[in-house]
Amino acid sequence: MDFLTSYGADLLFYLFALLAVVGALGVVTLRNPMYGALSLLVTFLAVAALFLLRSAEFVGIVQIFVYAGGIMVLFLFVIMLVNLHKLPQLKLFGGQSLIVAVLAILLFAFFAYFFLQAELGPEHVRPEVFVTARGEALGNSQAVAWNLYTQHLLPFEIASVFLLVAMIGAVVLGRRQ
Amino acid sequence: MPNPQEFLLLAPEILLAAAGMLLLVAGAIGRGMGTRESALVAVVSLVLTGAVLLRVESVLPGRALILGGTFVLDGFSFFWKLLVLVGTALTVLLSTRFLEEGNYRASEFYALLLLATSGTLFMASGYTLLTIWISLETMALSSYILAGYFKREVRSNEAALKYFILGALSSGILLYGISLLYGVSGTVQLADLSRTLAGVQDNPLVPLGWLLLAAGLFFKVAVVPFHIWTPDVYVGAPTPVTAWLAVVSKAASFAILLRIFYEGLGSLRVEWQTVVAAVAAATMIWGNLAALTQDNVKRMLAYSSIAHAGYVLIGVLAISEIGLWSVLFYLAAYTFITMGAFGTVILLERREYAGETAADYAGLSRRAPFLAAMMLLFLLALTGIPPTGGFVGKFYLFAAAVEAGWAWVAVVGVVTSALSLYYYFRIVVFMYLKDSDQTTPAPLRAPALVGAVAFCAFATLVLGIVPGPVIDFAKHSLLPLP
Amino acid sequence: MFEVTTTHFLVVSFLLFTIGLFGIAARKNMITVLMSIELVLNSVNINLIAFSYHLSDLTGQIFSIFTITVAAGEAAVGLGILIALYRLRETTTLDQAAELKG
Amino acid sequence: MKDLLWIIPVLPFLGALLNGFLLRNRIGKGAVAAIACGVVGLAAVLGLVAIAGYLGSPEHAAHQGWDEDVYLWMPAGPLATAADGVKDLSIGMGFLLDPLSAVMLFVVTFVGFWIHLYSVGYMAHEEGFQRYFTYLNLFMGAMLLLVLGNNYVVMFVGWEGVGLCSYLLIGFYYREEFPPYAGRKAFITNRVGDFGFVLGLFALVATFGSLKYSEIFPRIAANPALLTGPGFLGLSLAGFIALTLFIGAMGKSAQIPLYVWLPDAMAGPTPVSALIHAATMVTAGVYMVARSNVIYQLATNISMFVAVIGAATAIFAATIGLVQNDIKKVLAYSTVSQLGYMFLAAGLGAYTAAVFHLMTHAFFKALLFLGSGSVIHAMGGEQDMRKMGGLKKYLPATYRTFFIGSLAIAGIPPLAGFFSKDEILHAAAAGGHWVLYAVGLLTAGLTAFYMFRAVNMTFHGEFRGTHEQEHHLHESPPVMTIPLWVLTVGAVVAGFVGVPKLLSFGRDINFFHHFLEPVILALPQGAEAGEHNIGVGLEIALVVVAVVVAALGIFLAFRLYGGTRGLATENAWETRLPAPHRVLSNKYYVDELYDATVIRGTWGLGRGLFRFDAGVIDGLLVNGVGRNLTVTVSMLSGFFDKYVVDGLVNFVGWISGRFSVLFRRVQTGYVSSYALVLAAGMFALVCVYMVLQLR
Amino acid sequence: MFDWVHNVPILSIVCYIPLLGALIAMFAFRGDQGPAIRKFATWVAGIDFLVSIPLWFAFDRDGELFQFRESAPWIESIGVRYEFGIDGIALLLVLLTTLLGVIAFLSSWSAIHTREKEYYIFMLLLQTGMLGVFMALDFFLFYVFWEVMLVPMYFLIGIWGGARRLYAAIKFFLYTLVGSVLMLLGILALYFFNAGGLLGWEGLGNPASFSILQFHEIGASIPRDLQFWIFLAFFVGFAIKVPMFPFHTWLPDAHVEAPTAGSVILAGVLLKMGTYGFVRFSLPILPDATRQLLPWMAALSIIGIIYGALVAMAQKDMKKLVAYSSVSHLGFVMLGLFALNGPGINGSILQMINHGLSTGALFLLVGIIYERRHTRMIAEYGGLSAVMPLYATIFLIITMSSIGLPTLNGFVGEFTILVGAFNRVWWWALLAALGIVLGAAYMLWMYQRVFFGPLTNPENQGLKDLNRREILYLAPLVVLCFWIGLYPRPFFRVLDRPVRDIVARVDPGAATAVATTEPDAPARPVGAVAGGAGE
Repeated sequence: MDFLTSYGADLLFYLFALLAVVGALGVVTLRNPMYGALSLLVTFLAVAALFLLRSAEFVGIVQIFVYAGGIMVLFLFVIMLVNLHKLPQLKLFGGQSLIVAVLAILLFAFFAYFFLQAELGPEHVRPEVFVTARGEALGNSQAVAWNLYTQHLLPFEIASVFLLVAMIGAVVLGRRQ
Repeated sequence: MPNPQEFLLLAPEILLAAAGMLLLVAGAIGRGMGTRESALVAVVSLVLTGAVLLRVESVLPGRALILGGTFVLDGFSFFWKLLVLVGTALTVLLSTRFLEEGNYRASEFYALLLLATSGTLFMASGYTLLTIWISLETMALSSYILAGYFKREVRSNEAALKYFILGALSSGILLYGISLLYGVSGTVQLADLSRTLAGVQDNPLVPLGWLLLAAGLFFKVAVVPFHIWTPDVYVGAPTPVTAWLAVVSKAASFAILLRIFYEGLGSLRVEWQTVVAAVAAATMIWGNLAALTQDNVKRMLAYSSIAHAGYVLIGVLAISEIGLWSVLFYLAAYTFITMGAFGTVILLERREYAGETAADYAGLSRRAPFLAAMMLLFLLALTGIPPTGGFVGKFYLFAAAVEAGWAWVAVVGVVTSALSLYYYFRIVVFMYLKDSDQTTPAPLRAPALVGAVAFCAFATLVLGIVPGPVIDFAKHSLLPLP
Repeated sequence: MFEVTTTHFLVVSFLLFTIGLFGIAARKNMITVLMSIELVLNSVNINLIAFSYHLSDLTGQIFSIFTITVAAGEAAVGLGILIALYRLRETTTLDQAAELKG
Repeated sequence: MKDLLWIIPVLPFLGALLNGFLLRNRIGKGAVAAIACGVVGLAAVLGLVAIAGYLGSPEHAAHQGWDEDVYLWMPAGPLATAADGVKDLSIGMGFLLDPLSAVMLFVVTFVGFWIHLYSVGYMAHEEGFQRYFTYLNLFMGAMLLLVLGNNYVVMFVGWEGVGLCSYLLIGFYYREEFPPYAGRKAFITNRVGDFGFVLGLFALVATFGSLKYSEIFPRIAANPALLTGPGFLGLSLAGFIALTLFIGAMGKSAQIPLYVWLPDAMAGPTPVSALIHAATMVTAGVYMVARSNVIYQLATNISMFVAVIGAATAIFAATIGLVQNDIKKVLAYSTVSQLGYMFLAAGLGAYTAAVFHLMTHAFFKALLFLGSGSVIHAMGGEQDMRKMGGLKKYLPATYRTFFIGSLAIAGIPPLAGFFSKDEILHAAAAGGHWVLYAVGLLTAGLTAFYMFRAVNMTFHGEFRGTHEQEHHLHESPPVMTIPLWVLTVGAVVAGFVGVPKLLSFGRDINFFHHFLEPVILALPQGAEAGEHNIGVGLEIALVVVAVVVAALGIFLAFRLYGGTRGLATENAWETRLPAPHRVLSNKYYVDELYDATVIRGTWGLGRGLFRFDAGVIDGLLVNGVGRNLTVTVSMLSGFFDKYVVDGLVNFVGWISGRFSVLFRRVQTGYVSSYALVLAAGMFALVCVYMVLQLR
Repeated sequence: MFDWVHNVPILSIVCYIPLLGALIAMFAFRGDQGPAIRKFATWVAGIDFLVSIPLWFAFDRDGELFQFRESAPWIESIGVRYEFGIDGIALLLVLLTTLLGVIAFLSSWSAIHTREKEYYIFMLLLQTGMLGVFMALDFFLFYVFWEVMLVPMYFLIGIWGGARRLYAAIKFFLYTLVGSVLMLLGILALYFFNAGGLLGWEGLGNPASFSILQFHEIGASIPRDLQFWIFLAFFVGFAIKVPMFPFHTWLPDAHVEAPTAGSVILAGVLLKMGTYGFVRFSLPILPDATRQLLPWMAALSIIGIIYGALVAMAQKDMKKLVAYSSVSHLGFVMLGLFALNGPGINGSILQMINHGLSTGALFLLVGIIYERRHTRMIAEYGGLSAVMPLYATIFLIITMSSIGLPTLNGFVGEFTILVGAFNRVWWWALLAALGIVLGAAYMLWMYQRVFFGPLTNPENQGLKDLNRREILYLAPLVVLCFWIGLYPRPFFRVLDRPVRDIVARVDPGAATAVATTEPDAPARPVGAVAGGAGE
């Protein structure tokens, strides 16, 4: 119990991290994209949980909504659309996948080594930042909103252009003529 | 707390984006707009943007950070924006006849083109990694779509697909680098970034961060080994789009590359110099050698554009005034040269590779002497032979390298550029030294297109003979070296 | 040791990153590839969030929102391309689309 | 007249210009002949006038020459010289008339004129009449430049000019195969000589920064130390210069080993042989040595070398002359032998003797050649003496003149040959060089023998030719016989200008000797042992011996070839003494030797190469040593070009091509492999960099 | 009478008249108007020649080194200026260029029948390029002209050349381009050393400039090692152009494949650019490096002399033979230059002119016979003297001039060169003189086989002798050969001052006019005197 109270958050982290990784592995290993999509969903949710652990409530929710809600549905639609009846005889991995795997492992080892090398100093010294908007503690959403619309208004505008482009693109490419 | 009026200074970008949407809407209602009309609208809006841009520049000369330090107005961005606008305008002129040939809807095409261009405008002025990245994504996304715009053509679709997957991956890499840099510096604003990074000692995240960032940027400017996508995409995409990618997209990417390297990573320059040097050398060698045995002109030009990115990196490498403005000048010259070259390709090419092989240029000097002459000029410029802008540009790049003590890179540069003569002149051989047969296509009848090519030729020549003004302009629009 | 620090997050995120990389480079089915791309972007988000927590700085969170946006947009376009590909070739396997080379 | 010297050499050039360009194919033979002979005659007259004027001039009294620079020719800028530091090298185009060049001038113009005249008759029926006289005038001009030039470069101009003309004239009958080849052989052999000659000039320039006689010789005479310093090739400077100059002379004057061209040169028209290859050009070498006497006096060892070469050549050629059946070949070898005589004299320091013999030889040898020409003319081109005989009654004038000429060359007193030859022998004896003396004496005897062998075989006995030849036999026209007579007179009287003390009964009337004295600059310490006296008795004995030997030669000739015995003896030779006869008639197998060495030399070098190249193969067979070797080498180097230099370049090209293909192979077209490349690239970037940082 | 020359930008006029002509021809004529363009172009060249004549008279022999100066800012930002000006050396070369230009055009009338418009346009452009090279006093400008001129030459070889023209053209272009780009680096090094320094070499801090005269001034103050590298860079560029052994292999191909006029220009002028580069840049700007590398340069030159002669000897194709003889002759020129003394340099510059005249004439003559018989194989001919006496005569004169017969131009050049060489290191002259002997051998061999012997080949019996036009363009060359041979003084007069200047820069020891030893002292060993750079 004691352990739980003191290490509860950490345990949760390990749990969700595990889930996320397992889900990811599922994505890249499962033959049927349908199952792949579902395990991707798992990853998304786990990641969202990780966000919550790092006091990013708003982003976590957005993650769930946008990904689990939007993107996932999109994927599923497409998977329905393209009939995958001849999946079984499709080749799963390319001939080079072994090389890729080795490379990926090396890469991971390499980076992990340096991550462990790096000392990042004290963490989380001013938690209040995440909930403070206009000087008063209102909550994470407000804080994010305030910061977004003051500090990063321009990127926000540009993002709108980006989304417009995406929309046009989807239409132009998806439309059959 | 940014002042809303500052948004007025975004007039050019907004105008362009608005024009894009206008085209979209106009194309949607009724039976839409014809190619000519949309092209007209596009060109007009580009010209207007240019005008507004000049106005803004005159209102706010010098250097100004606005909108909470996310956006910078200075000579540097001004130069790039002008270049980008000119390039896009030329692309529009290049594309009209082409779209008619393939009969694809023009309005969305131009809408996307304009939106992408507005993205490049934002890139040129973005001053936080966030701004830069999102606008970069805007440009990238639209170029994926443009590359795949001829979706009934297998090549076009394949190009889009490759470009998209690899582009997304690269932007992931770039983003990862940004995240690491953010982690160590706690900021995404270039000036602060440079300042804080100067303070950080031996934290491995820093090199990891900027290396990944660099990798992402290298992908955009297509240098070895991140050039891998270029040949296929350039060949597959509709040629006007190829031209746009090779010129405008590349130019904008170089803009942010310079911006980030000089301002964001200014304090790390000794570190990144070596990397850039190696990459530059590798690129020059790889690009030229690979082009050596190409038979498809488009593909050859693709490789040559890779090689030229390598040459430009020489200028990036030399931390000096001359290095910087030589980059600007070179890309200016390169814009016209490449546009002209691709314009000629467009004039000759037909469906399914027809008119794209060197053999299709046989006897061009007889069938269309002036077109051949202009192509000759472009090829000379690409090789770097006076009196063309290409020569002057290369001259200054090598000068910069020699001055900054990167003589070995310069040697690689001169030798490879001498080598490049071989494959550029394969086309000349066909144009002038061989006779045509019946199958060789006659050039399109397209006044606008020919006009654009002629203009490019003229500009190439002028830049070679009186480079003075442009050089001075480039000098005045240098970003402050930290 | 069990004490979870930012480093842990970094490691996890990079694990996801490499897995995504593997998926992109190794899988032949374009749908899977698209999903792997999503993985990569997610890994970046983890980083950002972890760092923003570490530095008590909101920028990371903001950035991650933009990342999600971009992810969405790219997914849309990517799937569009996928559909176009399918229309042309009746398949979603990438090996089919290897006409341009050399 | 002093400042008009330049007119003399220019006149013949003028004639050449008229005949060769301005009036080519526009005028008849008469006019051509008139122009050609006119200019030469005029030159001769002017020459005499000039000489007369000079003899009367104060310069002559002051033992100097008429030395006149016409214009500055090559002002070639600053040069660091050994003698007086940095000075501007300036070479003038100028002329000098002093006793030596006066003699040469007289000989050249006089003999030249009469030979021109003779040619008018001789060439009357040849085609290319105008071309012939163009060349001939050209030659006269060059020869006059050679003898009148006031510095070595002008001399060299003439030197090369006469070479060119002999090339052209030997190859005059260019329609046939042999003459052009002989011409080229002559020219290139001469080039080899000139190669030495110019080196000598360079050494002089490097020392004095000038090549003008009047600037060099007096200074050397005043201060021999200038040239006694170390030179090159282990010789003293003087030695080097003397040697190189003499190499030039070897080529020009056909001395061993460069004499091979002269016999072949007989392929040209006979008057040409008379003018160029007997009277004038071939003596240029002698003139040059005499001109450079100061240097040779300093280089005693080289002088001795010259003498030895001269003697060797003399005897060598004489022996070959014994068995020649071609009348012109006989004369050719006799010329070589006589030239050897002159060099013998020059080498012994008896420069006056050398020049004296040069002059007399010019007369009688020209005479003999013209006579043989007249014979050939009559015989319709036949040159083989075995087919002649008994021409006495058909060609009386030719016979007489030829006979006198033979006496002259044999050295029978009081003809010209006697005096000059005697002086040379005397010089040898006086110098105490008895071996050389003996050689000279023997040569004299042989000379007498083969000359009268020729006389007998040609003119005595009965005619051995074909019938229509006999039918056509006729004495030559006056235009040819008159020159013969004139030269005969010369051959008879020329000797009296140089009567030695001995024979002038004490009175010193050796006009020639005194005339040339000023040219032979005496050195302060008298480096050259000049004419130290030997006893009068001995002197007389030597003279007598010489005459006796000559007479003996003549006697033997009559004994063996007199009357109708000519051919019989000839065949007897071959049957009885086959070995020596073969050796001699094959000219000691020298040409064969050259070829043999060549074949063997080239065999190893690249027999395989020749197979490709018919051109080269015939080049091989028809050309001399130098060419064969060089052709081989050149073939080799051609291959070097093709396969090494270019090969390297092409290899580079090939390599880049390979790489190109390699790089393109990376572009598989599979997007996943591209992704792999990206990942790998990123990994490489990071990896390499970090590793570099960590170390 | 010629004062007006000083009041007009005469050099620019001379330089750009052909360019103007090219533009006019490009736009004013149709492709099928062969004869018209022919005449027009020839007129342009003729006018250019006439305009260039006054230079000779207006040039002040005792005036300043470079005359007819034109100077205008071009690219201020890096100190590039538009600078024209000529000294005696350039004067001669310019005149040679304009003269050969006219002759080349005349000779093309009968040689070129396809695509005449392009042909004459390229020829005119080439003319402008070459003139610019000789006139430029700004290194940047020089380089521009240097490379511009490659392009038309490429086409002249590539379009109107012989069977292997494509190969020859690209080979020519690639070789020269590689050379010139390396030279470019050398230029840059000079530029930065003059201004701010580079690669750790402390600069002089002068205002940035590409002025050649400026570089001449700073020549002495360049550190030895830097000089060495710059010299190498220049060397590659110039040596390929000359061409020196072993960079010469492009020459025979280019020559054999090029049309007659092309060969004339190539041999007459283009090759001189290499030697001109050496004499104008390498020697005065890099004296230390020059002296340091002297033996190597001499060795290459001598190898070139003998090697060229030997290879020429093996040729069966007249044109190829002449081409290799060029290698040999240019070897003489280089040897003379690197004798670093008055006669040497004077001689080699004069020899440049001579080679231009006589080799140009040789190519013309070969071209004439080629037009008549369409073969250049020596074996095909023989006995031509009978049918073409005048041709034979002129050929003989030119042959003699090319093998250096006195009273003809070749002799004056070779003699002075050898004098200079002998003075530097005596056996240089020894070896080089061998080249003369060989020269006589192969030229006469060719002459004999072409003109002498029986007239066997029936095809040769109907050959026509020279026609009026051919005489017209051969005559000036022959006259000049004799002029230079007999009275070269005016040429030496023009060269005197610049050559003294160069000698003074590169080898002061050989230029000081004071006697180093009192007259008539015992002689020092000659042959290695003057600067002692010989060993």
